[in-house]
Amino acid sequence: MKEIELQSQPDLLHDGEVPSDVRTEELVLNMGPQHPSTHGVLRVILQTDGELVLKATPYIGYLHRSAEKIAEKVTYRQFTPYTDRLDYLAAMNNNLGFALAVEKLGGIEVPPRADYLRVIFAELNRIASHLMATGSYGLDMGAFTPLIYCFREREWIMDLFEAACGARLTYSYITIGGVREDLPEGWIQKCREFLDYFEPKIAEYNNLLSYNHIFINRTGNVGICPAELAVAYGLTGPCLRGSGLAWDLRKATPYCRYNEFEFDISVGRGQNGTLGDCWDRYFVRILEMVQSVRIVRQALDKLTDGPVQAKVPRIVKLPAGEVYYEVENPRGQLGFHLVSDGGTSPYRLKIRGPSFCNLSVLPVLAPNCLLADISALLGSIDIVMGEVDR
Amino acid sequence: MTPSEIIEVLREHDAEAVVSAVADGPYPHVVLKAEEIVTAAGFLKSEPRLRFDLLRCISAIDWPAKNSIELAYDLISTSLAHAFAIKVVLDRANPQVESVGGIWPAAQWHEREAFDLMGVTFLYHPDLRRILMPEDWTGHPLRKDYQDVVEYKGLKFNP
Amino acid sequence: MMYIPQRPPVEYKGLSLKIVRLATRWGPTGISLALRFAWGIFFAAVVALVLFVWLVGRFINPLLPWFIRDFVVVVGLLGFVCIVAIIGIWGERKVSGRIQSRLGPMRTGHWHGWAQSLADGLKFVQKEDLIPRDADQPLFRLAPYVALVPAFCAYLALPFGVGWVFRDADVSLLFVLAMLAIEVLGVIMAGWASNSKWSLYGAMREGCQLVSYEIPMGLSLLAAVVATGSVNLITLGEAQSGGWFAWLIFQNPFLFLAFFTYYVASLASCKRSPFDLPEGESELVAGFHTEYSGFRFVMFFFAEYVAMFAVSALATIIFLGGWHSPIGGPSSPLWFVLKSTFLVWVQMWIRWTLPRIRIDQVMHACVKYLLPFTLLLFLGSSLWQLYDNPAHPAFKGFANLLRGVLGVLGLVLLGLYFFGAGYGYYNRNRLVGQMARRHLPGA
Amino acid sequence: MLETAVFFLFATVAVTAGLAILLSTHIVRMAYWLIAMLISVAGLYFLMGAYFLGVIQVLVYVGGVAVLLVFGVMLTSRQQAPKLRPGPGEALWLTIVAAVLLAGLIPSILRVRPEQSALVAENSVADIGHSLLGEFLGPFELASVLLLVALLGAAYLARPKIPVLGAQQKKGTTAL
Repeated sequence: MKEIELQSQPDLLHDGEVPSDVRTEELVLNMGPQHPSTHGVLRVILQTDGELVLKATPYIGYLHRSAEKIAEKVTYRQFTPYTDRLDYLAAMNNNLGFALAVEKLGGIEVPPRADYLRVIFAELNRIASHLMATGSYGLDMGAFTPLIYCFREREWIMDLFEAACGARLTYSYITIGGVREDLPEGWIQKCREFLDYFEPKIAEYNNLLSYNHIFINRTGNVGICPAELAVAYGLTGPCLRGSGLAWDLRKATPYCRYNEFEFDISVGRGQNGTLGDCWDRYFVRILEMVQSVRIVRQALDKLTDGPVQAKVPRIVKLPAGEVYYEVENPRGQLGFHLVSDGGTSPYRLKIRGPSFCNLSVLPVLAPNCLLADISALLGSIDIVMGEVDR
Repeated sequence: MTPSEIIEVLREHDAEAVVSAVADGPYPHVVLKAEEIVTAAGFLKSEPRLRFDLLRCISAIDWPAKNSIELAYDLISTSLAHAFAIKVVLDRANPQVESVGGIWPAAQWHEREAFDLMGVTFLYHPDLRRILMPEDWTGHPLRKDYQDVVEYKGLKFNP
Repeated sequence: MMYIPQRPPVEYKGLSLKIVRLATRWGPTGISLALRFAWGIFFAAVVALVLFVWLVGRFINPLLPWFIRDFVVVVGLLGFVCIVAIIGIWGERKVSGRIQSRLGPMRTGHWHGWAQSLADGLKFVQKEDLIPRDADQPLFRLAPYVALVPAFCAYLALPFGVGWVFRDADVSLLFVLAMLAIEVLGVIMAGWASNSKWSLYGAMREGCQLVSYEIPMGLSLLAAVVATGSVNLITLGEAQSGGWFAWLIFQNPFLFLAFFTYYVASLASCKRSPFDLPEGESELVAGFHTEYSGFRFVMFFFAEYVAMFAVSALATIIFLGGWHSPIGGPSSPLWFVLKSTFLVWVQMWIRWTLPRIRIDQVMHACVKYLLPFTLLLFLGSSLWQLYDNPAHPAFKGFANLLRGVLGVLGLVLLGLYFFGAGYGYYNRNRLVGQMARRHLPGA
Repeated sequence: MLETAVFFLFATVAVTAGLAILLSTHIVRMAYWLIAMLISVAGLYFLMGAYFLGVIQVLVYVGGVAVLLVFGVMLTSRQQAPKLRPGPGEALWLTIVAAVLLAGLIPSILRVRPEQSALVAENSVADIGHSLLGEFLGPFELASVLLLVALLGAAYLARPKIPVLGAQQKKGTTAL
């Protein structure tokens, strides 16, 4: 890659044109931990030459809450609320990942209704999370209005979640063995209303932001991440699919009866620049919202009657052993490496946050970007620091 | 490929390196010799039947009872859609292993995390620093015998 | 228990103790009283100002020595400028709210939160005046004034109508441009004196952006100057009496385009979106005013809105017929204010719609597109003047036809705007969606 | 009376600012003193009725040249801001050059008779335009050629010094 070559040969950047008696200096810029476009408490040290970024080094850990250490001290059920706080914009998906990991190790069967409910809530949360990503990406680019539009729609999903589980951000709704409660009366009707309302709104975002000329010029051809690079750095989710690789765990290793649903893997096509640029990563999220709406519609149709909880004791005891389970989160693959010694709490729980791995590609993509491109890049990778630092 | 087939391929490649193998259950994996990890990793990535190109996670597990630290590398192949895991067992007193960052660059941050929280040293790692904890932190918090810090730079914590 | 380092308490003595006591005793009451009667106070002030200016202009004017007269008019202008900024800031918030299907400020002052910027001003005055320890103190203090005062000075030569001008200078157009150009210095000074890298970046961007865009801005205006042969704003305005089709923008195709190039360049010179790079809040935290707080920050804010109105007023005078009515009625400063306000509104509309351009694109847009284009416009306008005279009767007919076409085009554009706005207003339930509407606060 | 007062105000500011440029060692401050001087000289022009000259002084020197000057100066390192102090040899040379310039200026100042200042015409902009494109067309064109040369030189100096920019950047910058 050209960027890496350039970085390793810094003297290429300043050829002999600068007279020897002129002393030039690079400006070291401390971006974050309090910066509007680092999406939380990320700190990036930028080495810049004017507006040109030569090197970017991320420093993380400002939001480290030792979730993995806590997991060793609490029971399995007690850990579910902690998973909410990993990627707090996609708490349902986190709950789902943890529940599936525990169920896999414990061999717990989940009733079909619970499975469909899990899919519905996971996909609705994916829409909410992508709305947030889309809106805040607009904000990173200096367009304020898309954010408010996205929040307007996200508010509806929050209301639906609140009706189902009483919480608006940290749900703990998907628990070990199923979901916590059945749907309230009339919820399905409300959900269908929302989907009918929401689908045309996507066109509105596209008109306002995605196909805006300035936006395309800001994001197209910026931060190009080829598929090989993306795979090598462990990028998953929209970042990987934005590079053109059709890789989705919901298709590759289906869980929660995802194999019963009809949907397409959204990939970037590079139609507004080069394959794998920021615009592609951004647009994959828009396309995924459409697919999520499709999945939710099908799941609502398939929803059968029956229990929503398998018979799981209040204090779960898992057999000794270990498991690694991954689910497709809005930001990529969320993995739980769960080791049990036969007790009531995990012996070791390693959490693979997708944002953590996605962020690791930043030092590779950042060199030779302009300063403004760094926020374009960070926004298109769409990190949540709660998950990076855990 | 099924896990047992993958294990077969690995044994075919280098039977010496495979210490033990688990083909069924929720977590099929092989335990490799720690010295062989880099060659094995290169084989896993380049072998056309395996093609494990996506390193998902590196988990370090502390076993004071066995006096060892296990490293689990969870892999998946984006082209063949099969998953597998390899493990190495390290000495708890002096955990050292070669870095696989040259094969999967994704490993670099995971290895930094294992270094930070579990105290595993990765040889030939380009940038082995603490990642989540402050640079001047003492101890490795995820070890089972870790003592909570009571004071850090004038900040006193609840015991 | 967490250890929290304690600040040594501030000790007040003597007069400062008395002031602090008085402020803590009467401050909240005073503020709440002021807010309660702010409606009355504000409108009384506006009415008094208008009456004052009218009285001075009509009766007292000839009786007073000139410097007292000038003083009075300057005070009136200052009042006008403050009202422009206050209403502008409130309007911006309302406009952004409406564009984003919110309501904007609704509480302060009861009627659509009209007193919001007054309340904000009160808040800012009370805020702590922070100056970074390593800042260049004198320059840091001076910068807000350098930004605000020239923007105000531009109004000294800005005519609101025939006779409605502080100084009818021969070179008033150039004077206004010069004053708007000085404003940059304040911003650069602020950015440098703050001793913050983000501020420095903001100042750098401001410097190269404004110096570059001054040229296309001036060139587009020169195209109009060529058409009238004067750089006196009153002459320029008076050249356009006689309704819609007499406006300079419809005089020839080059001027029609020059209006738009001027408008784009003026957006850049006011640091308005999509050229708001010096502030660029998602890239540079807050750009050149990152380190400013309290009243110093307000001065930058004021300067922005004052300059916004000034460039819009310039566009109105030069291209849009100034104080002349579009339908041929009596001309009045009200028309001037109305048209300028419309242009300010368009600036806001653009800001809440478009993303921000990157710095290299800003420079490219200026140097590679706007600059040659405005040069061509200038040349074209000059050539047009060469042929558009009685010596070329054939061209005259063609020119008149083109004028008519351009005028109709302008009418169509305006009609489309009003049609779109009306359509949006009457279908707002359907467009936003009944469900989203129920979510609007206050619904 | 008032005019005299204003004249002395502007003159004092101009002279003070000029001295401050000489005596200050802080390069950014010097630039701002220069701006203060330019503005007060513009004020003097206004006072004399040379509105066009005053406005152009502000527009070009303050709004353009000085901004670029400050822009360049402010990018120098803050900690090691160059302390500008001429050495004794330099001072001598500079004094001689300044003295020669002054000697050239004084006679021409003395030659100006008060009634000549009344020559400032009623419609100064049009007059200046006519004389620039009529009587002084030659020097005017010569000056523009000089400016063109300066422009080309600046473009040569400022041509890209980065031979291999990442391909992405090259594509990105052609946009818009």
